[in-house]
Amino acid sequence: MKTASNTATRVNSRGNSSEHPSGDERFRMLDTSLKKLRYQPDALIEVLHSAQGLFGYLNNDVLFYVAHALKLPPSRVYGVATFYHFFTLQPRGRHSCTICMGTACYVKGSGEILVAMEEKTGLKDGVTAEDGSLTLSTARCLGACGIAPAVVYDGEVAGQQSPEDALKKLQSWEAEDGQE
Amino acid sequence: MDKSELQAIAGKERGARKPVCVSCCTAAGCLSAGGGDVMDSLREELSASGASQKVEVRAVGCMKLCSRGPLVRVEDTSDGRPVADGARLYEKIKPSQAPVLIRAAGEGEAAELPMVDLSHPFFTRQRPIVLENCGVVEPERIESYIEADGYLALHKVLRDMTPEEVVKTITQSGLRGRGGAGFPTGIKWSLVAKAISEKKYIVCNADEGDPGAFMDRSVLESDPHRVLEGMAIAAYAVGASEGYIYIRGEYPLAINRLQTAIRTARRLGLLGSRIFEAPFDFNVDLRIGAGAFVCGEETALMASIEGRRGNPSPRPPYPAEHGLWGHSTLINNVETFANIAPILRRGAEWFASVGTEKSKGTKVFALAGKIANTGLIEVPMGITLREIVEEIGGGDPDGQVKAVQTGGPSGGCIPARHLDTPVDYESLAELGSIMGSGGMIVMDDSNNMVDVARFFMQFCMDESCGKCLPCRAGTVQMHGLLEKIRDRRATADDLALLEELCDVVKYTSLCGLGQTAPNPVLSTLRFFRHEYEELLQKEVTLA
Amino acid sequence: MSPQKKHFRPRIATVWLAGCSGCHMSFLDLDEWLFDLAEIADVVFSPIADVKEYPENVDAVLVEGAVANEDNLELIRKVRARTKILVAFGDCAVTGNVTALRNPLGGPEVFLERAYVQEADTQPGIPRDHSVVPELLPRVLPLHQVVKVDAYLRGCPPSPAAIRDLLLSALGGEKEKE
Amino acid sequence: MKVTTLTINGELVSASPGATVLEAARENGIRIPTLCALEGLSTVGACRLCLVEVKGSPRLQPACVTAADEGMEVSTDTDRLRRYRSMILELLFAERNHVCPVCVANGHCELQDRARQAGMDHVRLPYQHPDLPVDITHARFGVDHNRCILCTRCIRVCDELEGAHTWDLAGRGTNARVITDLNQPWGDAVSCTSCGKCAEACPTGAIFKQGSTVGEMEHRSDRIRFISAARARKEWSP
Repeated sequence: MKTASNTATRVNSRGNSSEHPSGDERFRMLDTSLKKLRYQPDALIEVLHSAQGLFGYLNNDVLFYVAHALKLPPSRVYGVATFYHFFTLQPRGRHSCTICMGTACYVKGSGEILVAMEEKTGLKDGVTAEDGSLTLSTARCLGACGIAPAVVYDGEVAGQQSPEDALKKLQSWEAEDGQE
Repeated sequence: MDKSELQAIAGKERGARKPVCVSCCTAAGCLSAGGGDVMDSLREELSASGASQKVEVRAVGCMKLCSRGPLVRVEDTSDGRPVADGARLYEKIKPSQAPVLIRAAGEGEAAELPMVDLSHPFFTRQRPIVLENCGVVEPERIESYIEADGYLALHKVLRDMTPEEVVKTITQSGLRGRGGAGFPTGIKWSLVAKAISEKKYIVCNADEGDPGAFMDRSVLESDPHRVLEGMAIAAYAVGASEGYIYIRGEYPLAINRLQTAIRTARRLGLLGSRIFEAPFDFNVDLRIGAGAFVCGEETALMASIEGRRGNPSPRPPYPAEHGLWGHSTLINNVETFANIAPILRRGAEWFASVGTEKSKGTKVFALAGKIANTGLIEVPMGITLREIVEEIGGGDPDGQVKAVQTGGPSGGCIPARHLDTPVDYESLAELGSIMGSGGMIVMDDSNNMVDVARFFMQFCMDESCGKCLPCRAGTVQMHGLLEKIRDRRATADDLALLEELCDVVKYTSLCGLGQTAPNPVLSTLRFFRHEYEELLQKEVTLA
Repeated sequence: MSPQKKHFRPRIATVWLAGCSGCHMSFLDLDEWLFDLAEIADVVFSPIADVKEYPENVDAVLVEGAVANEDNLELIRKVRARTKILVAFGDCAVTGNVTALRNPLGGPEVFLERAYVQEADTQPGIPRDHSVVPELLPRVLPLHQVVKVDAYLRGCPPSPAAIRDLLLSALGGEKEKE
Repeated sequence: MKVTTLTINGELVSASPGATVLEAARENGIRIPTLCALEGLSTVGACRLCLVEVKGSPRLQPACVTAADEGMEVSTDTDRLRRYRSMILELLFAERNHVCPVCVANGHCELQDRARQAGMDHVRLPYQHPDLPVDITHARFGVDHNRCILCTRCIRVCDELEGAHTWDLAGRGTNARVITDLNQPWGDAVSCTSCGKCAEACPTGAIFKQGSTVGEMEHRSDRIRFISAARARKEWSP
């Protein structure tokens, strides 16, 4: 934790566009976003969007970096990052299964899909498996109500899903990963 | 940019049209059913077939009957035929069917593919104003919007009207906010117009958060310029020069299309400085939400635009006095802004002639749930729920319609026996529901109302920001009691406690989320109390 | 127990569930007033009296402690069925208090494991004979989550004066009804 | 500017110009219960205990943020308000693990005081019993999340008076927690100046001085008002 703070401070003291001591290129790309947003503290959410796009998730190192760059207190950056569902402070799994819990999907049985997946994987909504294989999550509404219930597997929307469909998909991922 | 240039763009666009137009829906509903591949195949097939002199393929927005997507419409206007005569709507199209479609289109024949009956009430009972361009114009091409009279209203306003006249027109039209509460739009505008503020802002609330609602998304994906034009007119009317569209991060396609729309409008001088050579500047920026339902509440939304946690603040002060960064701010939702250009183009009287005494115009609904025709509909205010559910929606294919839910987690369940209620703000409120932003979910016998109430309560509990105690802790307790009732562990005392909590949370919460969170419970208790009572136990059962 | 006299003589009881007995200590701190109490009422059941079975027709009972195990549960239900006025006596009975501190930490197995296995000096092993160690409930509950409670006496422990005042008003109320 | 005249509980009272309903009531010796409000800090209207009825307004208004307007008719102590306040307190007690007999602030706790004043003798709602941590990594202070009511006084005092902004709120809804810096142990929070204002401002035993045992933590929240007046108005009156 303290190292994170120190690295970020050092970066800042040498100017915003310098390289991050970790040598991670992505910080340079984050600098580009920061510059585009003119280091405005108001743009915190936009910056976090870019950071998550680059790093996949927001770890403390990144959050400190953002706080220093925008001259914001770290606690405020953390507070904002944890307020919004879209931001994640943990790395995501190799595969993702997002079950739509919009009303249209729920009345057509998406709740049962979630229960089946939770029982099978032992994961809860929003949790990533310890081995990093899968992130199970729910969405408030994908707007795909016409094909309810909808499930997003690795970014692909599938309609008219049943618990069996979801479990089958899970098996196919396990088989895939087993081969690798 | 002046009017002649605008007309020149429209003329050029019209001149380039081909006699036969194949339109493929590229809104999210059809894309998630494979519409993107259909679009690509149609384009490839067209260039391979050599029919491009006669046939064109257009990537349009939502064609409304989402449950039958991907949808492709073919309109044949060769030999001067009116569009309506030669229109065919094909459903559930696969990429492999592109050759058949293109060949048939070229030969002016119907393809032997499943077709939707365009004379079905689903289409004929609709009254498109907001959705007039939806499924018609190409959302990624500003020229297509201009061809459909786009930006004419903005021109008229800037050249021929004073800001006061614009506000007056909107007031006279009787338009009320389409975000849910139905506050008169003209009054809201006049408050901001009158406010003394160094700077003013226009905010478009596109944080469509109700689960089961996709009206705003469809409008933004299908006709984004309409919203920009409405915002620009509003900016002129109230004296603002900057605007923000706060849009859900879950809508990447709508974000993308808005970005394109802003870029192209700026390039043509329809946004920026001295628009239409008038002393009027207006710029729009996007702010991407990050997944918080409460940000639909206007004070929370502003906090989020300012880069803070989306916590609501007590009102007053209202945004009209003390909005973004302390400046006077006008906030309307997508559908409200989408109504502005047609009102100014066609007049307040024309708009006021549609709808009822107190609810003018139309309302867009996302019709979903246990119903045959799922999709996007726009209907005149005053239409009955029965007409929507049974005629437009085609009823419940599997069971008996039991209730219609409107207003999402802030709304209520209206039982089947009240289906003859007209759809207007007051009538829905009398039944303990609200118009809401436009989600309409049909439920049947297989849906237990206690569980429906629990579902919405879970939503409110997950989305509570945590700032005020009654909402933060009250939703948790109400959810627990609903679970207890559903699981047959509750007694009559628990039900009484639930009702007391509903009262407390409704009247003591800080913002609309908490104040309306008990609504799904109260409305199901009002109409389906027996479903609760059937589950109650005489003795205390420990978990 | 003396047979019922002609004039009304209230039958009172005190019960000790999951608590530290501090509330009973406070009760005993009423000292000589206890003689006065004996003048006006019969104490028909109490941890300080050797009565095995909770009797029928009790007018008022002070229940100390929360409901933490099956024995507590069985007893409190019996107490409720046989008593007119049930008083939640002290913070454990009213809120769960210190006895409920286990609730946030998980189910009973966690504590049994800790107490009888990890911390055991000799012969580690969880006693499964519930006649020896009663089966723990999943959560410790305040009385009113289990049975109807008529009056609440807060305090850890409630002061002797508060106990006396409550008893007098409860007994007075019953007397008036006669 | 002249004084404002309004009616509170049927009595005509006068209030300083610009006063809120809460200030107007206090100036006239009328008690309105509060938890999140603290003199010297900004107001947030979050705890909802100070809701009052204002004639002509369909909604209840939080006295702490509502301006006392000329001619206003306010009721602060109706049956309905008492019922709501009692339930709000029950909700607070059921939300986390408030075990008064073993709390450092026992006897000096605003939550406990409000409950006693409201005559709340038991909590009808099931206790949630969340599993929450206690952080005693700071050399002089500790924070026990079991006792936190999320009033955000610590956050405001740290930001507005000390200027360090060590505290903020993380998460949301029932999962919201006060945090220091990046939700790290308080002792590791580099922004903290160890000034102790948060401990003085805390209404319960959530933030406490290390070494205090049951009932020993007395908050001096009047110091917050003192510092605020000194900073803003150069007035050093106790």
